Amino acid sequence: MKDNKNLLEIKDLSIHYITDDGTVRAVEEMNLEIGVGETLGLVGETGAGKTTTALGIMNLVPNPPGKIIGGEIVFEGEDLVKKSQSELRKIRGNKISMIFQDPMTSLNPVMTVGDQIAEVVKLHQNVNAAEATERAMEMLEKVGIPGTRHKDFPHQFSGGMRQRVVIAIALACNPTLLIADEPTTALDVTIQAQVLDLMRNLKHEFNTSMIMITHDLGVVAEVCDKVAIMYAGNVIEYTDVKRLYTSPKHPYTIGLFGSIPDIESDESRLKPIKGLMPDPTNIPSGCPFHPRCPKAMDICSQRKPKNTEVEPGHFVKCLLFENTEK
Amino acid sequence: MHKYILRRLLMLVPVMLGVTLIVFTMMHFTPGDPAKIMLGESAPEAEVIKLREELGLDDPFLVQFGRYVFNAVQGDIGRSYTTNRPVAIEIMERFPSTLKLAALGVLVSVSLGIPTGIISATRQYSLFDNIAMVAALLGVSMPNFWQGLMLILFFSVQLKWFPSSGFSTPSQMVLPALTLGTSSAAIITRMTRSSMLEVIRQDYIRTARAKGQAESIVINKHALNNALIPIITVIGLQFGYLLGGAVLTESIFSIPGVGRLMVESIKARNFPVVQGGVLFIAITFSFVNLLVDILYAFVDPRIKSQYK
Amino acid sequence: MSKIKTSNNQEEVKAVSKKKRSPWVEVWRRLRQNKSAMFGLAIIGLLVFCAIFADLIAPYGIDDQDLRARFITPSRDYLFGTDNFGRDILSRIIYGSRVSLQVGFIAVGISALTGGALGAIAGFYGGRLDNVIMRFVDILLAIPGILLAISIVSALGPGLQNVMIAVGIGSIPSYARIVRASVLSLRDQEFVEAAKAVGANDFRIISKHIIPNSMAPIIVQATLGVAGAILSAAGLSFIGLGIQPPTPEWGSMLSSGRQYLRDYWHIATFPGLAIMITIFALNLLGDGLRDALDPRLKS
Amino acid sequence: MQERLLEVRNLKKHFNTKKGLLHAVDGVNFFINKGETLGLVGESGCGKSTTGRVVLRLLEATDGEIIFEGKDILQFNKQQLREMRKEMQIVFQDPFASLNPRMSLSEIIAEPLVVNKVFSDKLEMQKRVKELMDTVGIAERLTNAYPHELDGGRRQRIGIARALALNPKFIVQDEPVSALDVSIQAQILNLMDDLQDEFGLTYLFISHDLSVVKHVSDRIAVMYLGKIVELSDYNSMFKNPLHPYTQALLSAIPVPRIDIKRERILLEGDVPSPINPPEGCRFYGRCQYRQEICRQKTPELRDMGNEKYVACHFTGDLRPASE
Repeated sequence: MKDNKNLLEIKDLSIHYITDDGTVRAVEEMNLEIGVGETLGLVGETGAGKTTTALGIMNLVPNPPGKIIGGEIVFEGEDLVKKSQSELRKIRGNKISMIFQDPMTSLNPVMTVGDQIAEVVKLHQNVNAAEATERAMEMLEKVGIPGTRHKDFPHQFSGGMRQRVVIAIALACNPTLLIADEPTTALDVTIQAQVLDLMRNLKHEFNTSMIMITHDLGVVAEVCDKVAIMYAGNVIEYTDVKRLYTSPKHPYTIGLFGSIPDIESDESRLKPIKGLMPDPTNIPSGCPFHPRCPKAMDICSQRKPKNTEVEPGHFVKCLLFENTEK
Repeated sequence: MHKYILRRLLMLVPVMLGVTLIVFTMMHFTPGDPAKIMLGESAPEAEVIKLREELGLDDPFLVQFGRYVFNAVQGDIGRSYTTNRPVAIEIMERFPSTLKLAALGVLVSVSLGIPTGIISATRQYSLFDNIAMVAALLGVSMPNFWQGLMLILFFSVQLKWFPSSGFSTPSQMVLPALTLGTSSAAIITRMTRSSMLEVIRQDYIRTARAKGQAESIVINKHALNNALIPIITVIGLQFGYLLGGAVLTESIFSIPGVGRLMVESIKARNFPVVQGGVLFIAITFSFVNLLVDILYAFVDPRIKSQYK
Repeated sequence: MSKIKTSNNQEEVKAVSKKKRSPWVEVWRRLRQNKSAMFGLAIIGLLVFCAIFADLIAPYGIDDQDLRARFITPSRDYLFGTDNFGRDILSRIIYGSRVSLQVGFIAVGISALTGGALGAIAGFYGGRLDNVIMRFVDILLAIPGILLAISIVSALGPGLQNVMIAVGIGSIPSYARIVRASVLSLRDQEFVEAAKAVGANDFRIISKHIIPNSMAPIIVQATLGVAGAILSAAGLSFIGLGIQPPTPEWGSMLSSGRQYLRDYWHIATFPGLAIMITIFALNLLGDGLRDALDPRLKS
Repeated sequence: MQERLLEVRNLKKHFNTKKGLLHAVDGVNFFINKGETLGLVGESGCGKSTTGRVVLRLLEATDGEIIFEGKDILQFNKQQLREMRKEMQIVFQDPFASLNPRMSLSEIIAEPLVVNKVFSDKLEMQKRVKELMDTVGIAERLTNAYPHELDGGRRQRIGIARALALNPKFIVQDEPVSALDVSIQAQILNLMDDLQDEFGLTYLFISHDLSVVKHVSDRIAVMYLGKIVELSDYNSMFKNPLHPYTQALLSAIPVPRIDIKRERILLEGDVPSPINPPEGCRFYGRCQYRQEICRQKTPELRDMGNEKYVACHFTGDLRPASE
């Protein structure tokens, strides 16, 4: 992997939701790192723990019922888990900011978009109201919206445009890390292309690192440098994009690729993963994927696989590969 | 916006006509001969017949209704059977007290209800929240005529802090306003709490937190502004209930308002006054609701742009 | 035949161990977990019991006057004291539960059935019918409920039956609105479309798909509505336009105790407490039902 | 030539809204051969779902003809419509909203049978319900379960079983997999493929996901603002798209491969409102090849040979707009 200094290092992070129906292990012993200017793709299906990871980094996991059980989130050399709320508030929206999935609901409907951008500027930069508004208009222009529309309300924009406003809010303070949680899932394909293109350009311009959360392997191929595949709270495969797409190792990753119709070739049948996502309060013993795994062995139901480095920079959590290491 | 207000005002016309028709019909088919009521039971038959003719009481129903509406538009809604004064004047004399009472009730309920609701919502399931919710539920459950009596018992009879009747000095207004406002305060508390809880769950609150905004501003600026929208509707509706509830409160505290006038008139079978009173309150209520809808547009830009 | 079979052991085990529950059973299960709702239900149960067995429970007869025992303050013989005619207030309150419950349930029956039917028709068929019905509802809504009830009673005259009718009509608009909104949202649901697609007629769609799914808000409203009706009826009686003495109605008992308030507080206090506890219990139950019926709170 | 099962001619569906007349479907023409799948793609608001519902008469068409097995179903009376319902069915997008939460799974699957009085014997009907559950891969023990106890994938299987109950010839698939996770989506797509082979079904497959549509369809129609802009077999659609919108749409799909980099055409702006759309080509405002004629005249769907149809004035001769 690139030998950039790491901007963010997540070490053994575990986040649980403690509910009446049982404990949901949303994130289990996660290890990830992101270098300066790098983009990490976080891929998984519903309930894999992607959004919890994102909220965890921001320390915004709703508590109760969510709780960071253990681990470290080292950002620019400091552990965010240990920071107080007021220290964190200086980082949120400033050094780390977030783009949410649904642009229709993530903007305050009774505030003008200009005010919503200016708000974050005023919070983190020593500017007066007029300067903040100026900056808001500038940001609107940057995301391709005429600055004169800063007095408009969210409902006066389409979904794609609202997502641009959300991006403007996220980038207004030049963050070093941008967490994008399914930023284009709610958008149409042609609008998705516009927004992805915009994000790529701005990321370049600001030299921002990014965590791109998505379920779409196509989006990952397009924007990411590294990928982590999540299943039931675990990062089951973690490597750079090239390796993942040319030689995926984990049976779940292979299953994911088999499930998506390929637009470039003609397959007559898909090769889906059998079964269903496990109940989050009742994750199977051993490897959480074993009931659905075509290569499951007896031991898979008994022992949790360890994170194994199958080749330099390619990590897999699967018992098939644990022996090859030794 | 102007066009919208005008349209809403025009829409009031058929509603008011409908209200008039309903009330007029009910009073019309109520047993009892108005002429006899006016002249007294012992009046000679000939005089009763003469008065019936004068008042047009033998005309067909629709003719009578048409005449009533025709006169009402010009401000004449008949004469009181008992005092023979114009009903409009009798009501107008009493109306300020009722309006003042209802407005004070709204004031009590809003100033108690909204803050309590906000604190409850932000500290859901805390001790404060639990106590406030039980208190609010008791407030909703308490019959206000009974509460009024209990307040009199405690504050006028026992402590002698406030007088138990009348409505001209500020100290006379305290107990009636509390009596009338309590249940509304409880309703507004509950509404504010649930509306805030709903809003706090929204994505844009998460956005505000992700900006690094302080929690107090997230609540008081982002959440409250959105939560206010349904609360305003409830306040408008409460105003209507308070106008109705004033009937009871006025009779407890012997306040010379429209409500008490109506109760007295019903007992005396003085129908023109009853009819006028209902009409008057309905009009006031409709105007308040119109105001609320206009207020909406200022709180919620989505609604404002619909009216353009 | 079909090559894909759900073969997830984990899921199978889970699904088998979970008993199949109809949605209504599920609601009852959730309601049972709600302590305050069960408390409310218990009080209502007690009231119903009192109403049915009043003759057996009440220490004194309904109109037993004992002029030697007038204005007795609460004591061992007369737990709640006696009134100006020397009648036992506790006994009259127990008998009064009959009147109040009757008024509450019948008035709600009137308003829920008429309002519900009007709202359902307006919502399902839409168009001109909807317009006519909803304009009528608007007119009724322009008159505050209690005032409407007062005008109806003043036209019909006082008495138990008329009070029930008046209070019932007074709350027709709110049911019409709730049911209409619920039907409107259901009408466009995909499962209603699916029923149309397989050829189901209007009757089947309304009875099998719309009504069962719109019950939740109606049940909540009806529970709270019983409370409202009891309160309105008591209010009417209090100003002398409702149920007339000597019927032991809580509102009119309160009203007659009013003139002795300064000297004999208990006459007006206890009937008021009875009203408050009843309403409180109904509200607890109504709130509990609302939570139990709201699937969003499941999480 | 293949036998046509369904043909839609100049189909229109307009809605009255507060802001004006919404042209949801505005003169759509297509046909579907027996046993094939026609994919209908487009972005949100283009009228694809409305088309599906109008074809089944779940919404009444404003104008046009829908010829099913040689008869115009828009002329059908109530009795004929009931008969038609047995032949044409629909699977919905939202597996949560499309099943009545107050009915058990067996009741849901049996509803078409009950409504159409297919069985007089209750046991016979139960047998059929079991058979259907088996066909879509739902375990028998779930017979009395309720929808809220199932995940999205299983619910969608129930929706499919309900659609199959009356042995229809034609099924409208309205975004049947877009609410599902990828791994479940693949299971359902395979199931539908199997069912098509087994029962000789004809599908109208509506989706916004071009990869999925390409996978399932024999021919594809692309919709934009109430009109079909291009219609051809899937191969020629993907290899040689002729309409500028199709070109942009195809280029916008993120491909899950790193060995292929594609030229991307980025469209300007958003889809305009379908309320009172102006004369001329609907794509005019966003088209990089627009000419004056495009603003004045609405292009018709033209036959380009080999069953390829395109609605563009400059098909095959696109030059960047000179402004």
